[in-house]
Amino acid sequence: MPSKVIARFDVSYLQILDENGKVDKGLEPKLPREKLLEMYRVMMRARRLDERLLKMQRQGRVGTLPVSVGQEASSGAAAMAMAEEDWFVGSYREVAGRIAMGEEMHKPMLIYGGFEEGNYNEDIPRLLPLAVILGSQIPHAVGIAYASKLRGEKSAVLAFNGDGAASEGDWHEALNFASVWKSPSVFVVQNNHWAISTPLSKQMNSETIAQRGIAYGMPCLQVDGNDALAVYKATKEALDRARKGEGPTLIEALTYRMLMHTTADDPKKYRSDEEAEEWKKRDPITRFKIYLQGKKLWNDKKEAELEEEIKQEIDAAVKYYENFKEFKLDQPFDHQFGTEVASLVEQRAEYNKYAR
Amino acid sequence: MPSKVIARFDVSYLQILDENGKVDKGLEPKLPREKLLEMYRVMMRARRLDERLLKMQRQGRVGTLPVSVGQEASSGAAAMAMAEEDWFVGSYREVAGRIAMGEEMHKPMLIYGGFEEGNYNEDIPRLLPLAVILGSQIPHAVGIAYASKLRGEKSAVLAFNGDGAASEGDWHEALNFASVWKSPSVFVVQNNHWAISTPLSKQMNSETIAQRGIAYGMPCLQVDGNDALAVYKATKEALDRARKGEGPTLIEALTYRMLMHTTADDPKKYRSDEEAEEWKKRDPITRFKIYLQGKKLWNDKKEAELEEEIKQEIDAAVKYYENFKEFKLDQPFDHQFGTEVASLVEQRAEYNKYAR
Amino acid sequence: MPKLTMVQAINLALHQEMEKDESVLVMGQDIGKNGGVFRLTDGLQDKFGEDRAIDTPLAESAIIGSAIGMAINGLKPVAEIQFSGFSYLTLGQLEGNAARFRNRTLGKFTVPLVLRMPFGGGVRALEHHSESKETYYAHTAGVKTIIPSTPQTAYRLLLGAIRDPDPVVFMEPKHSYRAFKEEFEADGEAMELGKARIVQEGTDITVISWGAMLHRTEKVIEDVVDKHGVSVELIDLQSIAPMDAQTIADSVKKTGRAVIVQEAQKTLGPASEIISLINDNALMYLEAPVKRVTGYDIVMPYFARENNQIPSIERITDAIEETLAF
Amino acid sequence: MPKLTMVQAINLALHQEMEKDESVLVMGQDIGKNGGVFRLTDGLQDKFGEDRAIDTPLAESAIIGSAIGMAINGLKPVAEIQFSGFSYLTLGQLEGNAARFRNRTLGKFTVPLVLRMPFGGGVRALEHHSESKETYYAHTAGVKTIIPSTPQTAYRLLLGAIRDPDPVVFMEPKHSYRAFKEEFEADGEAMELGKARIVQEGTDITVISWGAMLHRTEKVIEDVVDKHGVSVELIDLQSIAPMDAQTIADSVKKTGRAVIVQEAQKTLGPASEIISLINDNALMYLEAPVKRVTGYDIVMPYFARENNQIPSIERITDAIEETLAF
Ligand SMILES: Cc1ncc(C[n+]2csc(CCOP(=O)(O)OP(=O)(O)O)c2C)c(N)n1
Ligand SMILES: Cc1ncc(C[n+]2csc(CCOP(=O)(O)OP(=O)(O)O)c2C)c(N)n1
Ligand SMILES: [Mg+2]
Ligand SMILES: [Mg+2]
Repeated sequence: MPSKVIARFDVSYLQILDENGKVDKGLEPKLPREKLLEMYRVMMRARRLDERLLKMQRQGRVGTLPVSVGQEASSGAAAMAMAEEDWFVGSYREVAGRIAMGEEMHKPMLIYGGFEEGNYNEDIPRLLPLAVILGSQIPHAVGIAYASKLRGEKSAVLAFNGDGAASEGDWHEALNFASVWKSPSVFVVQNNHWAISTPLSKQMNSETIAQRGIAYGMPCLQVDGNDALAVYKATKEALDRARKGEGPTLIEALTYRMLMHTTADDPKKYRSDEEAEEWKKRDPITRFKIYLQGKKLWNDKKEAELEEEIKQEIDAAVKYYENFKEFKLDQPFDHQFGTEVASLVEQRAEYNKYAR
Repeated sequence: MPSKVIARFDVSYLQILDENGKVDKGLEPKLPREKLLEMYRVMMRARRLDERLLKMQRQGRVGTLPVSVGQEASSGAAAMAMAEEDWFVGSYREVAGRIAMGEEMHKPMLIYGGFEEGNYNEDIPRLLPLAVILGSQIPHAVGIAYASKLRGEKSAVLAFNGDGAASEGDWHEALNFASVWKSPSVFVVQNNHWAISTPLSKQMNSETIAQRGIAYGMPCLQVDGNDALAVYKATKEALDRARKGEGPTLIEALTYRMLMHTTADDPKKYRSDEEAEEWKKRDPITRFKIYLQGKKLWNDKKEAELEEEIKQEIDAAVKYYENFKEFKLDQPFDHQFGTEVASLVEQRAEYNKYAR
Repeated sequence: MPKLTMVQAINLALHQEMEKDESVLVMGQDIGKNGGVFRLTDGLQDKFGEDRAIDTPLAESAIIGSAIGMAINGLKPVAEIQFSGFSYLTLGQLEGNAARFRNRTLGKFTVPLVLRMPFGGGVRALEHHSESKETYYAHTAGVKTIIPSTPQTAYRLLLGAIRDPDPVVFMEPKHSYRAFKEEFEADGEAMELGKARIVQEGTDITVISWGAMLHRTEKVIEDVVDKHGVSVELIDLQSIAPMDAQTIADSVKKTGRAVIVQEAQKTLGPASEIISLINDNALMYLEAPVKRVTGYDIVMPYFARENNQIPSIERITDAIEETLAF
Repeated sequence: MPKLTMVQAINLALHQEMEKDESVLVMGQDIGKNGGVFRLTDGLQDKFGEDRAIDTPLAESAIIGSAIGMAINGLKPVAEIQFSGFSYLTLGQLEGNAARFRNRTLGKFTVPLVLRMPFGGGVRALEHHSESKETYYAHTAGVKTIIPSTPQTAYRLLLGAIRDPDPVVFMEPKHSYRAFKEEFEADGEAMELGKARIVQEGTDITVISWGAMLHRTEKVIEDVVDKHGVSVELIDLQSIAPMDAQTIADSVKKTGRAVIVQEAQKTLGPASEIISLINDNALMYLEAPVKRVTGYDIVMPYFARENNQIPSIERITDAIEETLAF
């Protein structure tokens, strides 16, 4: 149908560190050595924590849980691009991002052990708890950003969701609100190619998720989500723009869910081992280690020291968790409402009569 | 941020008949004379029906209602592009589209008079009733199309919504489903620039609504919605492609709500008279009349005859409506379920005891 | 103080509270320039600007979803859903997040928001504009559900809702919006949430209602009292959840008879819980079964038949008389 | 016939009905290759293809919304919501459209669909995976709400639901999915919707429950019967809406005492309606207040404390004994 073109759009892709750890010097962000080392440390701590959580689940010491193995760069490096005053609004597959925020390792153990006590960090005021209802956290991010902006604070919100969650109505509604409100927010979609057993091809019929930004007139791009430098750089620039009042950004981070969806899931039912093997070559941690080694910032001795440090940290967390026995049984009644409700006073008494 | 472009998109605009009724010969669809006359007739019948409905409402003979004045081309010409076996899934501002489908004029009177009896047409099997929950009809369209496709029928669905409804989660979810399912469906967004008092600028922050199709990898374009030929041509091509198995299309029809949102609304509270005046110049009916006159298909005599014919048709509808007194009071119980439910048998008896 | 309608009373409460507390804002579809389709928010955008009287895009779930975020980050949003018939789109966020953040985070993140919405029939409106579904909200732990019946109580209860530290669903009986005016104290005093209000004391029968039905019931009671010389205790429930079990039980213990008048459908409407509370706390005082006058278990009919779905003067009268005569 | 679990029984019903009726299809998240997260739909995609066992994108409202369209256009979709905790996202479509199309169009467009979802606690799951919110659906006129308790009744009720000409919400107590196996008749016979099932007849007290709680209650009853030598009538409610008032009233008229055990929160849970129906139809036969053992009016706790929210053996026992002793 011949007619005139009235608008043109394009979507870019950013990769700085390729699969072999080779860096594009032109794009390389100039980061201080400590920041680079910290980035590696965050990713390693997340990886080892996930591995331990998996083991604990297999031993029946915690319940069903998801792990983030393979996605350490896409949430971890993104969180490292945040400023002190920014908010983190995650879903549930951002172990590295939460660790970068300072979350203690016993917190996820508590959550997956069935305790609400894992959901908050007294000293991390702007880290929201896990969001399980897919996509439902995205409007929260927009509202948080709105409030900061209204008060004239220079604070942005970094929000995460998966490729599957981007199909939810809430996601659409929220991105539109963010755009209309010129909300200081950055949306990172961790496209790990799977939503439980559902591959991208059944989730959507478009080349990228990034191009959804076009729908909202929102700057958007795709990054190699297993490339910590690209994730960092894209997120940093977007957060800076958000804080300057230039509005939101949509970042699609291409990554891969290397293991099962949750411990209740068996990927063998629906995907090939080869696909997962293929992605192992693109491991974000290996790649980053090669980069550090190339810069003479890393060696085997440091690696061994780090492993030992992490082991001790995790051991301590496990110990904390295992000692978490004296929990308050009627806690649900403490925090049901901020005011006293007569019927709940009565019900608490009955609860306590039977609780154990 | 330098990086490589991985995808490019553009959005086109189609206009065939300009605001002065001048036709672009290169784009002009070759339609038989009867079809052109019928198109005019449909738009005129819709316009006059709306005017009468408004009057009836002011006289208290029907309740609150919306009219479609100014949007006769964007739904009417679109519906005229349908094949016999296609489905029509509308919202509530498609008076012309419904008339094109063959809906009798007393039907809307019944609806706005408070009778469910206005919601169906025994002889129009694929015309869905009004949808009031904004955007909620769009997933229905996708499901209807799925069922037809599953049975191997060559049938497409034409669905409508407004610019405001495109902000709803259901709209996003449905368009994504349609794209993934390669659903034989065509989505026409009647962008009339207002959602009650909310202007486009507060509804979205993007140049077009059409570009939302990019988000779903769905062909999309913008048409002059007050140009019946452009609407017809774009819809026809999209429906043909849908029936051929080539998937869905998103069409944004640029138009204008010339009057109030509903009879309960006062546009003076939120928009300028000048804006509305400006749009009067782009009236879809005037423009089409000039086109017909230029083709020697229309003259004052025919116009007078048509007006008289329409008047009689509307008078008959009003008469039907005014005589609709003997309605069945307990109708709600007839069609609550398709099976007998004991509690409702009891409740119907009580209802009938008090009903009047 | 001049007499005010409920619309004016609510509007005044919003004006005063936004003036008093910078963290309060209003948001919703057409609530700004247009002042809301029922004009509840008239004048607020003029006075407090577009940023504190926000015309949102057309998406209910994101209205409450973003309000949750605002509330977490220090604001007290009062969000309007244009008609309660569209509020079911908010239940995912309301049940899943608004109601849970406090408990989920042991009080670290809280959600002090109000979700306002007009509900109920009797105004010749379109489909979906006349529902009474307070049960959805009242059955949602972590949320309070309030229905005012008069200008004065609407004013005080709304202040209470805004100042409450948790999410409150505030359902406004639109049939009472402009039905009458009332002498009025605009003293900024809030009413405690969770309490029923004894409209009139009595000893022979307890009648419980709320919202617009309360007024219809009041009329019936006048006639019944005239005709039978009985003493009727009339209770305005006001708080659908939490429900004021004490006031209900005390009254029924005194009267031994009760009638409940609700516009909502019968099955699992608030009357079911009231009857259950009477069963729990006052069964042995009952001299007759509790009667409920409710909507039938049918979809709300279009307005030509709507009046037959809403409890009528006749049905209420019969229920009271039958219960008295039992 | 070998013994089957509820999961196998439901799977079998789906297999048989899809075989028998071409217009039946299943759809939902991960229901195809993966066979559903609980494997309820295992093997259906292999047998009937991707077009009749549809792995949908991740969007609950569009799942039911598109299923409504399919149903209008001649199909009988059986849609799965992965956990009932995500089903509130469907209420807009369910209340606004599925429940209304028949009435709205005087029977011209109808919506024969089934919305299946696992619900309830007791399986150490994450937040939002353990809810019991059958009230939302039961309070929605135009929808039937069914909860099976055994493999055999799950099989027959699901067949009944699929063959029903209207929307049915089919809530599966996942705690009972694999808890036990049962000798089984797979004869393609459907069970009528809307009827409660008398599990065991008795004369001293009526106990009413449904879903997973029924089994816990059965255990208590064995002990109580042993200990007190009483005769207990146990009713499996099965149909939350419409509710079988007749069976409930008949039983209570006989026994004069009743206990209801429900996992859902107290306020406006199904027990409230049961008590109200007893009030309406059998109040004068009651020798004691009806007792309800329910979840408290709190958000479902994470699993470490979840067992205290779900009615326990002790609570049920006490309720029955107290009611007997009243
Ligand atoms: C609203 C909602 N629907 C369904 C689920 C069940 N569910 C949990 S995770 C998941 C897949 C999520 O996929 P994606 O968004 O890609 O995130 P990923 O797990 O890959 O990180 C599903 C369907 C849920 N948690 N919330
Ligand atoms: C889900 C929902 N929310 C709110 C409303 C109330 N409402 C009715 S029409 C309307 C504006 C619709 O604007 P648009 O989609 O642009 O259609 P138009 O009226 O311009 O044709 C609103 C907010 C509704 N009907 N449904
Ligand atoms: Mg994923
Ligand atoms: Mg519009």
